[in-house]
Order: sequence, then structure tokens, then C-alpha cells
Amino acid sequence: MSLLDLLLLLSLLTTLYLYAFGNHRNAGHLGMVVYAVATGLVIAMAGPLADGTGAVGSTFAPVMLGHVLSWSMDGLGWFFALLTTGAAFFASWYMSGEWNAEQPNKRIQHGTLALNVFCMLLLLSSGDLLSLFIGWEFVSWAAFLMMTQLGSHAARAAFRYMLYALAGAMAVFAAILIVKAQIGSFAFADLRAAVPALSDGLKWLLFGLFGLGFGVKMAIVPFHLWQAPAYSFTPGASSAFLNAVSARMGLFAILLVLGKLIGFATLSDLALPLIPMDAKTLLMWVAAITMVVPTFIALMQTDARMLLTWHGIGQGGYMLLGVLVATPLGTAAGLMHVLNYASYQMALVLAVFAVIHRTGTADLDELGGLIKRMPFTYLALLMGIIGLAGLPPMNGFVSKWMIYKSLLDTQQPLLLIAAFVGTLGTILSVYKLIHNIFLGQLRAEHQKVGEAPGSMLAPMLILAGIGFATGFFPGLALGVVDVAQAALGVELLPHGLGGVYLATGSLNMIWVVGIMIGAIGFGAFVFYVIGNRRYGVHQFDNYAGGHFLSADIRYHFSHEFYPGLARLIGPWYRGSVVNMENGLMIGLKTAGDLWHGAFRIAYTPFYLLVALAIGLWWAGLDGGF
Amino acid sequence: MTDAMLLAEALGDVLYTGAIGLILLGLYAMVVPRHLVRIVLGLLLVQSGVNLFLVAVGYRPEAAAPILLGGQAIGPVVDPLPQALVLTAIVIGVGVLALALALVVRVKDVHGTLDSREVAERMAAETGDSRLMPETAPGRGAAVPAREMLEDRS
Amino acid sequence: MKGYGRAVAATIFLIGLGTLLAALFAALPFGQAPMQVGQATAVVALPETGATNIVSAILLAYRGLDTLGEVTILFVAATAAGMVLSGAGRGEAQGAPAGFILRVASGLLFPFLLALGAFIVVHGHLTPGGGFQGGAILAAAFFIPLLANPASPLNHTVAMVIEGVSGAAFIAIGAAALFGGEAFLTPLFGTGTPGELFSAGSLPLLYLAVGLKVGSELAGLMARVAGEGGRA
Amino acid sequence: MIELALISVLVMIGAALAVVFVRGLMAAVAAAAVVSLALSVLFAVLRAPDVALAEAAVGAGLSGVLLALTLRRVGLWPGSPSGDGDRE
Amino acid sequence: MIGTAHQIVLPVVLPLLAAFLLPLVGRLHVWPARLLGQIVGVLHLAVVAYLWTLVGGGETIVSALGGFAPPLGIVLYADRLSVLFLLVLSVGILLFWPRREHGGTRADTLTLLLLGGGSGLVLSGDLFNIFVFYEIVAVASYGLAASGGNAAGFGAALRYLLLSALGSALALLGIALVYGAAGTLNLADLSVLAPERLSGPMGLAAFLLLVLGFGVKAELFPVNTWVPEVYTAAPTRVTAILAGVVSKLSMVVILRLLVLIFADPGAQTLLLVLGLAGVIAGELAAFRAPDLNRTFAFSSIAQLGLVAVAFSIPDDLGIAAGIAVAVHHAVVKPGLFVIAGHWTGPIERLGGAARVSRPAAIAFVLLSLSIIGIPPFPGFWVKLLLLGEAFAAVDPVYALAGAVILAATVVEAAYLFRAAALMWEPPEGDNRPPAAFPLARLAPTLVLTLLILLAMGAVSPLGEALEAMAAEVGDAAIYVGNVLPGRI
Repeated sequence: MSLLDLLLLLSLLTTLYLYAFGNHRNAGHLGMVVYAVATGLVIAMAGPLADGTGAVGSTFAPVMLGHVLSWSMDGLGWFFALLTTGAAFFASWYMSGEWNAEQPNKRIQHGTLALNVFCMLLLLSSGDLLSLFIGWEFVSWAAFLMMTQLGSHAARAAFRYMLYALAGAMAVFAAILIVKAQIGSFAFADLRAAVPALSDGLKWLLFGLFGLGFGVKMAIVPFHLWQAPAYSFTPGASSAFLNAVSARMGLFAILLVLGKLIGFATLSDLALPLIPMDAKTLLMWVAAITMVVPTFIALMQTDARMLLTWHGIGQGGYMLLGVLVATPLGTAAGLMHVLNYASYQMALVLAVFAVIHRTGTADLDELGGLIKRMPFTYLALLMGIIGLAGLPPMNGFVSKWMIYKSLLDTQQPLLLIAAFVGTLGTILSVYKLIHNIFLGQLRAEHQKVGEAPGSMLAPMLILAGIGFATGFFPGLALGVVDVAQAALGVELLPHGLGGVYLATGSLNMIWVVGIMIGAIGFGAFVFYVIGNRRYGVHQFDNYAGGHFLSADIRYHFSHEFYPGLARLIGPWYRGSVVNMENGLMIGLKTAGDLWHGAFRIAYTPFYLLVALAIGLWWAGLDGGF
Repeated sequence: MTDAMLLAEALGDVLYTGAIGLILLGLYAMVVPRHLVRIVLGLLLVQSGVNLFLVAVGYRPEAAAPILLGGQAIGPVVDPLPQALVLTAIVIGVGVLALALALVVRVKDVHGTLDSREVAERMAAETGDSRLMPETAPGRGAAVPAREMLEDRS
Repeated sequence: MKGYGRAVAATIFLIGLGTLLAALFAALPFGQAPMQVGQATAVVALPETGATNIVSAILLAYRGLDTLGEVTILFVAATAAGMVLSGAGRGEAQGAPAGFILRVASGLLFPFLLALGAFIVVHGHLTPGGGFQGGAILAAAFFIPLLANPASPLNHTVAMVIEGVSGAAFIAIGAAALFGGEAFLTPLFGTGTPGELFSAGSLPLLYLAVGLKVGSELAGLMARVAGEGGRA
Repeated sequence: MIELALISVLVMIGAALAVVFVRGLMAAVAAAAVVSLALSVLFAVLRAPDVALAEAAVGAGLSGVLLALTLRRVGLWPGSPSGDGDRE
Repeated sequence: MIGTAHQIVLPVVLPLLAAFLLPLVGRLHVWPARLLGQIVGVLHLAVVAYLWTLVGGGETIVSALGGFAPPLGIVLYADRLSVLFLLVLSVGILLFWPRREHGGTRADTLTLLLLGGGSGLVLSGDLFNIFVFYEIVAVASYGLAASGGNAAGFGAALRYLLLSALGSALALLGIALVYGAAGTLNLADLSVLAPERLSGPMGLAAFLLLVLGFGVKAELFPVNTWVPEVYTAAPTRVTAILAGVVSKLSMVVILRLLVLIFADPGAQTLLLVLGLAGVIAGELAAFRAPDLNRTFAFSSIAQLGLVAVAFSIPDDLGIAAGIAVAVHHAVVKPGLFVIAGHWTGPIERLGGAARVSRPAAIAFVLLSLSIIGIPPFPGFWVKLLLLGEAFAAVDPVYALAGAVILAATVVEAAYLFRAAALMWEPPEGDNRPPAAFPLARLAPTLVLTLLILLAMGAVSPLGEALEAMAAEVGDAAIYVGNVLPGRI
């Protein structure tokens, strides 16, 4: 029994146990222990994987219809597995205390979390294309199950997700079947060996089908519409887990199949006719659009959860762009961004759900001034948005800097501009988030709101702390990234504890953060000590235009937060992609109605007559009777 | 080409024409008229046409009927097999016809009409909402709400 | 006019279909079909079965399963028709006895038709006709009195017993061979002297079963369609 | 023989046309019986006495009776009490 | 090794014999007649199980009826394929034995006749004999379709009858063409003669006629217009039998015809086109179906289309895939129809169903997942087999068909999960939740669901068995060699 067997068995048993007994009040604690052990197991696997060629196999290898299904985890899968179990640990922690006590369907929440972990581990350790597809379907349906928990809205969003995911899965299915038909095997190694011999048309087909299939899960534009609502309407910790990990499965699969098996180099040799672009650049531009468009859509959201999940889509674009640069720096940047994003996005989502837990709403028009009521939540959220915006001293800055730098190094100025535009949009919208929830005037109905309980605060603060720590010492994260990078066959990035050391320019976060803290400390010193500003102003102690304002007058500016931008973006907001989706649905319905009507016709032998006439005509075509 | 062969060919043309004519007229009667009895008659015609063709296939000029009178084989006989098949087909046909007519009687009973389209509409109306209706309700099917439910539901 | 549209469309397709069928049939030259099985049967039928009517020999011996299937179809149809009509109201023209002539004629016809039907059935293996044709006449024999006097119901129990027993008899005769290690429907009792009434082994018995079954089923069917089915 | 066949086919097609196009259903049923009779003549011409006999007895006789009984039962027979004639 | 076990005729004549005698017993009392019917059903199953022990290892049984050597006489031919579908038929009919309807024992009689006729249909090795048994099955199914005693049932049965009888007449025309061209009706004999006498347009025309004729019951496009009507109007159990079992028997016949007689690209293309059109039409129509019954009716059209597509792939594995789809559908769809038969009415009214009857809702989801083809359910492996073959076929047209099937899968998931999702919702507005499901009524579904779950664990052995079976079925020479030793 290998470590991988142990890991999978553990998560499977946990799933079964939690589905049966998840209503017990200690389910969250049990989950924490299990996921901690699982994380430990994953870490224990690191040894043989470090050189990039090793893999931890599973002894479970059923033969199905003549195909041996195999599971074995390599460095790439290991990287994402660590992410998965870690995220599950924090999610479970979040659910272990007061949250757990108040939820109506704990069993489902704990059970689906465990199920998702199991399915993801299965996917991440898939050893051939068939087990990859099976894992892929498992992950899709497990996520679907998680998303439907709350019914009605959530079920509709999940349903939409499911249709997208299934369409993507079918594309993947088609692709692996084509591979099987062409090379006669589902094995990774065989595909890798056969790629150079494939025709360009076939490569395009595989690129398109795999890209589409995995891209749907990553929510790349234009297949992104499902993600925000589906993730947003999932309860608390589940939502955070989905945000942090679920879409990354798409990235994993793209890295594995397009990056490792087919090879990004192969893709850059696939030239488009007429326009000077190759398959890889095409995908990079898709990633760039995914960075920009959803970010600005996020800006328009009035629901805190939706705002964050729309950002999640955009952040996925950064990761994809980074790994597609395919230099040591770019790959490391993309992979590091996965970890970084997971830490701050989880902290953010958990913080927002803590606010919902206390106030009952995530509507940005209905909140405000909670800074004094929920200061630690505020702190977690503040650290999170700094990371999300990609500013020092948080880890988001490091990975984004590396992405910019890799684009600069590979001379892609247009993509660099797109990345900057995306970051700009992020900064604008995260300010909206923190302002509308925590700053400004406290609403009357929130006077009695208290701080989130410790069981919820701890995970988000720790996550934010991780974000800060890996911002301060990026080497911690880069060490983990190395394993995946080695497995991908990309040269390792030279790095130290403080950052990356390149010939073209280095980044040492210890200096950056050190200087920053020093400067801020100096500023604070000047402000508070020399400037003698030692007292705070009461939250209701406000006036405007010469009038004192009492708490019942709303002066907190939160509705239509960016009117100018809104006018600019508005026309795009429900734009072509939404129309496309609608059009597809309408077309499908119309076609369905047509066929349905055709079956209701009263003169059924007529079809027989027509079919007979046409069929006989066709039969007589070659040569006559 | 001998006279006999010409004659056989002419006979073949006549018979094939007859068979095709019956099949086509029967198909027409099954497709165009809406009265169910007429459709049943059309079915009868198609069956007859097919039977005629099948017997014609087994014909052989200047051969005797496949009945060996006197217990001896005298010269060639026409193919007995298609005849046996057609005999079977005729009996099958009458069985199906009887059941069809029984259903016609019953449809008239319960739907009050023998117009194919009206029957179809009434059926759609009936099955639109619930499944088992009291059977002693001739002419039922006026359930308008059920029909509405069959219409477009977004 | 919608109706005309369909008529026109149907006519167009039918003309096309007719042309195609004509071309198709023309590929089978009349009178020259290969019919190898038919001819082979015609040669061996008499010695193998002892029946002079080759069609009957085929129906009962070579393709006996077809015949079983065929009477079964009639049985299915009769059962289904009985089921369909069992809840129906009575026919509309019930009750009024027919005129004198029909009544008298039916009285005279009954024994005549009965005898004719029986004759055709039992000579099926020798001369044209057989279980089906005879059965149809038997059915008429039982049905015409019903038309003449609707008040005298066809005795359904008798019909049903005949129907069931004759069907079972057919299968029993066929299955008898199974116990001898032969295949189902293997003719029994040798071939006899061709041309005689008691020849062709078990074929006349089978034909008798078929005739009775067909007769009772057709009579039952007609009675049901006529509105007598309510009680069966 | 061919003459007989030709006449029978003509009668048959004519009757079949009547089955399809004649207005009254009773007439159509009668025409169907005529089709069967002509068909049975054709079978006889084709040296299929068994089939001819069966067609005459079953096709023309029984089927016709069944159809007529049905028409009477559904009120399409002209004489039936509540019938509205045999118009469709 | 060929066993000449003449008992092979028993699955055919046993039910027929019982059916002939059943009305007499029913005359005395209803319950002994019903008991007799079910006992014969069990006996049939026992006989079939015994036959399986005879053919399970790859042997075949040929019985020349009447002792007349083929091609003069009729032969019954049992190989693994025939016995497998006999088994499906037997089990299906036992599971869905009709309830006691107002027609006394007639429904039982018809069911027995369906059993006997269906057995003959798969066993027969003679083209016209197949037609006769097909007619028995057809007429019995008309009767059963009307056995609900509801107004819609009569109308649906009549319209079904008219279409089906027309199809049968055309099939007979096809048989006439085959006989006229080849001069024989024995399938093995035809198989030998077909390359010479039935190739080209004549064979194609005959195949077209036969497929359109037998396709009525196999729900093939475009002769499947009766499906939604009948499946909605007929009693649930009848629907389950018709959709689950009877349609497959016709597909088996079409497979035999295709493999033995019409093994040319034209016929394969024809079947592919009809099957694909069925998939598209069925899934799209199901997407807009107003109630569960119609949804499943259309979905079963699509599934039968898949079977046709699979059979049209000129490869043994295509046949294996087709059999797999057929058997899988035969297990899954009846279970779903039981649910649809209880929860009638518009789909929108399904809200709250899961709360009312959780086992039913869960069974619905599991069966739906399998039918969509989600791993690890058997349906996935079935689809893998089918699509793997489609994409591996030499003709790129099959890859296109595979793409269409994949797209149709998404539509299929859409309508099945729209319904499933609704079940977990509270009732809409002031609608009442659907009626609670008595466990006794749900029992067949639960049995079938269990079967599906068990099959999950036996995918590999089942797949190997299927492939062996397909290799046997797909090789016309084996059939001919068994029926007409010395001809090949």
C-alpha cells in the first residue's frame, strides 16, 4: 500500500463517514484532523517527487473493458493536491465551530467537502487519459453537488455550471477518444511520444477540444458565465474551497495535457492561417481577455460574493497567462499565483461569509461601517484585498510582479498592458469592497453586530497571515512551486527566501517589505507622535455641509459606486457573451419545440411515406435498380 | 423472344402495375384522408398490393398450380412458397383488421369522433394532465387547461 | 386550404414512390425468380410429407411454426379486441331480429356451411383450401345465425373451449415429437398413401386444429365487433 | 388469360380508386370487397388456388363483414338508428 | 460444438400454450389464471437460464423444426445474443407483469403471447418466420397499449396499430423482394447468397423496407411517432415492457439482418443516418417534453438511435457497443418509466418530490446518471465502448456521429437534471408536492437500480462477455456454418 493509496483511502472513508454522520457537532474537527493528516501525507510524498521525474503510484489498478486504469501522482499533481488538502483544512476549520452549529445541512456540507477532496485527489493523481477523464467527471459532479446545497438560486446556478461542465467534459471525452483512435492508447507517455507525428489539423483539433474542455472549468472567456453565480451561492466554507481550488483543476489539466503531454512548444508551432498568430499566443490572448473583462464586470457587482468570484475568474487569467509564458519565471509565476490566490481569496471569501453570518447580507448597498464591530474580519479582508490587488507586502504582489516581468522578458508589451489594466480594475473594485462593507457609516440595524467567532476568525486570519508570510518570504512558496515546475520539465527558477534572482532583474521582498514597513512606521510616527493625532473620531460623530448627521440619515456613499465607470462598462455588462448563451438556449428550445411538434402531428404515416420515397431514391442512386 | 415469353412479360407488367397501384392508393388513403375507417381501408389496400406482388414473384409461366392431383408430379409447378406466405399474410391481415376495427369502435365510443386529427388532439389534451380518466365518458377531451399545459412553457 | 396541401404533397411523393417501385419491381423479371427453396420444396414435399397440396405441406410441415404463429396472431387479435371492446357500450343496431328470409336462410345455411367448412378443412392436405379457408367458412356458419337473431348469443364458452383446446392441440401435436427426441412439429404417423384422406401423417390433425381455432376465433372476432363482446 | 388478368387489374384499380375517393364509407367498404374479389381472380390466374380461396373467403367475405359491422356499430351505416349516414 | 437441443422451442411454445389455455382457466376464476400466467413466466425464465448454460460458453443450438433440413424448413437458432435477449425479455416481463385491469385475464394472456412471440422473434432463423413473430409481438402490444382502459389509450393504440401495420406491410414487401431476388428465406442461406443476389440497389431497397417495417417497434426514426403517445397513454408497466424490452428485440432482428444479409456500406450508412436522426430528434424533443413520461419516451427514441448507430459501425466492437447500449437501456429505462408513471403531470409540478419519496428521487438520479453516461456508472462504460468505436472507425462520418452523440449527451443531461433538480426544490407556489410513492410500486425501479449498481462492479467481465458475443454475432460465417454445415 503506497502513500497515495493511503491518501485516497483516507479521503474516501472520510467522505463516507461524513455523509453518514456529518451532523455530529464534531464533524468539523474531525475534518480538520483528517485534512491535516492528508496534508501531512501529501507533504510526505514530496521526497521522491522533487527531482521532477518521480511519481507515487497507486496499487489500485482496475482493468475496465481492457483498459488498465492507473493512478499515480507526480509533482504537478502533488502541487495541486497540497493546495486541495490545505484549503480543505481551513474550510473545515471554518465550519468546526459556531458556523457548524447554525447550518441546517451540516451533513451535506461536510460530506460534499470530503467528496470534493476525494474526487480532486483522484483527478490529480490520474495516471492515464481515461482515469483523467473519469476524475474530471467526478470533480465536475462533486462540485455540482456542493453548489446545489442551498436550492433554488444555487440549484439554478449549479445547473448552469453543470451544463457548461458537461459540455466541456464531452469535449475532453471526444479528445481522448480521438487520441485513443489515433495512437491506440490512453497512456500519457504514448501521447507524449506520438505528438510530433500528428498532423497539424489533428493537433489543432486536440488543442481546441482540450482547451475548450479544461477552459470551461477554468472559466476562461467566453465560457465564464457560470462561475460567479455558482460559487457565490454556495455556503461559506464550501464557497471558499471552490473558489480556491475548484477552478484550478482546469489549470492542472491544461498544464498536464497541453503543457506536459502535447507541449506548449508544439502549440507555438501551430500557426493560424492568414493572421500571424499561433495556438499558444491565441490561448494567451484568451487568458488576457479573461484577466480584463471579468475584472471589470466584478466592478459592477453589488453582492460581495459575486464581486469576489468574478475576480476569481480574472485571477485565473493571470495564472494561465503566467504558465503560458512557459519560461522558468513565467511558469513559476503562474503556479505561485495559484497558491497565493488560494490564500487571499479564501481569506476574503471567508471574511465576507463571516459578515454574512453576522449581518445576514452580502449586499454592498446594505452594509457599511463594520470596522469597529468586526475589526479582525476587517483585518483579514484588508490583507486579502491587498493580495488580490497585487500590492506589497502581500504575496499577490510577488506573483504578479513575476508575471509582469516574464511578459517583459519575453517581449509581449500588449499582454503586459492587459495585465496592468486588469490590475487597475482589481484595485478599483477591491476598494469598493472594503469601503462598502467596513468603512463609512454603520447602519442602524448593525449596531449590535459582534465580531465573528474564533473558529471562523482563526482560519481567515491564518490564511491572511500565510499571504503576508509568503509575501515577505516568497521563497517559502517558490520551494513548493519548484516541485511542480520540475515535473513539468521546465527549468527551475533560481530563488532564495526573499525572492527571485535573475540576470535581468531581481526581486527581494525582504527588502521591499522591510522598507515599506519602515516607511509606514515612520509615517505613523510622524502622524501620530509628531502630529499629535492621538484620539479617534466616533463613528457617528460626523458632519457634512455644516450639519451634524445622525445615524438614521444615510450619507454613506455606496450605491452606484463608480458611476462614470459604470456608464463606460454598462453596455458591455450584459454583452455579447450573455447574448450568445441566451441565443444558444433559444435555438435549442426552438429546435426542441420543432421536433416535439413534429411528433405531435396527426398524420404519422406521412413520415413513413417520405422516408420510403427518399430512401428508395437514395438506394437507387448508385446504378439504378 | 417467343410469344409465350412476351405474354408472360405483359402479364408481369399488368400485375406489377396492379400491385403498385394498390400500394400507392392505399398509402394515399392512409396519409391524406382523416377518417379512421378510410385509413383502415387504405391499410387493407396496401396489404392486398403487397400480397399480389408476393404471389406474382412466385409465378412461373406454363407451370401448374402446386397441387399434385393424383399424387404425381406432372411438369413444373409455380412456386408454392410465396403462396404459403401470402396465405399466412392474409390471415394475419384479417386479425390486424379486426383489432383495428375494434379500436375504431372504441375510439368512436370514447372520443366521439373518428377524425384522426381530432382524436390526436383529444388524446394530447387528455394525457396532458392526468393519466387515468374514468372510461365511461364519451367525447371527453375538452379539457382546455390540459391543452394549455402542452403549449410552450419557458 | 391545408388539406389540399397535404394531398398535393402526398401525391408528389406517391408519384415518385410509384416510379421507384416500378423500377424496383422491374429488377425482378417476372416469372424468372430464382425461387430455389420453393422448387426444392415442391420436389420433395410429396415424398416427405405425403400431402398432395404442396402449399398445405409447406404451411403445416416446412413452415409449421408460421402457421402456429398465424393462429396465434388471430388469437392475440381476438383477445385484444375482446379487451378493447369489453367496456364498450352495446352496438347500436341490436335487438331487432332480422327478416323472415334471413332467419330461414340462416337456418338452412348453417348445416350447409358447417359441412362445407369441415370438408375444406379435412381435405386441406389434398385439395385447395385448408384450415384457414375452411375455418373462415366455419366462422361464417356460426356467425350468420347470430346476424339473423341477435338475441341468440354466440355461445362464447363453447367457442372459447374450442379455441383454447384446438390451439393447445396444435402445440401438443407439435410437442409430441419432442418427447421422441425429434424437433418440434416433426410430422408423426408416417406419410400414408398420398391422395387419400387419411394420409400425410399428422398434417390433417394439425389442419383440423387450425381450422377449428381459426373458425372459433374469427367467429368470436365478428361477434365482438358486432357488439356481442360485452360478456366474453 | 392475360385478358382476364388485365380486366381484373382494371376492376381492382377502379375499385381501389373508389375505396379512396368515393364519398360514402359504405360504398368504400363495398369497393374494398370488390378489390378483394378481383384480387382473388388474379390469384387464380397466377395458379394459386389456395390463396384465391382464402382471399375470397377472408378478404372479401370476412373483412367486408367486419367492416360493415363496424360501420353499423359506429353509426355510419345508413340504416343505423342514431347514425348520421356514412358521410365522413 | 453444436447441440441439437430441440428444447429451444420451449420458450416459444410454452407461453403460447399457456396463453391458449389461460382464458379457459380464467373462466373459472381470475386468480388461478393470473397465477398460471406468472408461473409460466417463471418457467420461461428457468428454460432460458437452462439455455444459457447450453450456449454460455460459445456453443450454439440449432433446431430445424419438423426435422426438415434448412433451408427448406424453419430453423430456430440460439446463440449467446439470442439467449441474452430472451433473458432480458423474460426478466422484464416478470418484473412488469401487468396489473389486474378491467379486462379480466386478457392482459395476462396478451403478456404471455408477447413473451412467446418475442422469444420466437429472437430465436427464429427464417425471414418470414421473423415477420410472423414480429406480428404477434406487434398485435399483442397494440392490445396492451389499450389495456389501460383510458380514452387516450384507445386512440394511441389505434394510431400505433395503423402505423405499425403499414410498416409491417412494407416489411413484407421487403421480404418479397428478398425472396424474389434470392429465392430463399433462411437467414443462413440468404447470407450465402446475398453477395451475389442481394448486393447493390435491390438489397439496399429491401433493407430499407425491412428497417422501416421492423423499425416501427424499434422506435427508429422516422417511424417512431407513436412512441410518445403510446408511452403516455398505456399503463406504466406496459410502457416499461415496450420501451425496455420489445424495442430491443426488433433491434436484434435488424442486427441479424444487417450482419447476415445486408453487410454492405450502403445499409450501414442507412442505419447510421436513421439512428443519428433518431438521436437528434429524440434528445431535442425530450428537451421540450412537458412531462416525465414524454421525456422518457423521447429519450428512449434517442437511446434506440444510439443502438442503431452502434450497429451501423462495421466492426464487431460496434456490435458489442450496440448490445451494451440496448441492454443498459433495457435495464434503466423501465425503472425510469415506473417513476414517470407515478409522477405524472407537468415537470414543473415535481417540486418537493424528493421530500415525499426520497428513494424514488435517488433512484431517478442514479438511473439518470447512468443513462447520461457518467463514470463510474455502467452507462459510462457503454458510451465509452460506443464512442471509442465511433471515433476509431475508418470512415470519418462516424467520428462526426460521435460528436453529435456527445453534444446530445449534454442536452440529455439538461433535461434529466432539470427534472432531478426540481425534485429537491420545494413545490412551486401553492402546488402540492407529487403523490407519495408506495414502496411496492417502486420495487421494480429499486431492483433495476440495484442491478445497475451491481453492474458497476462487473464492468470488465461483462465487457469481455459482450465482446465475445459480438465476435460471434458479427461473423456471418459462424452462423452459416452452424445452420448449413457444409455450405461454407
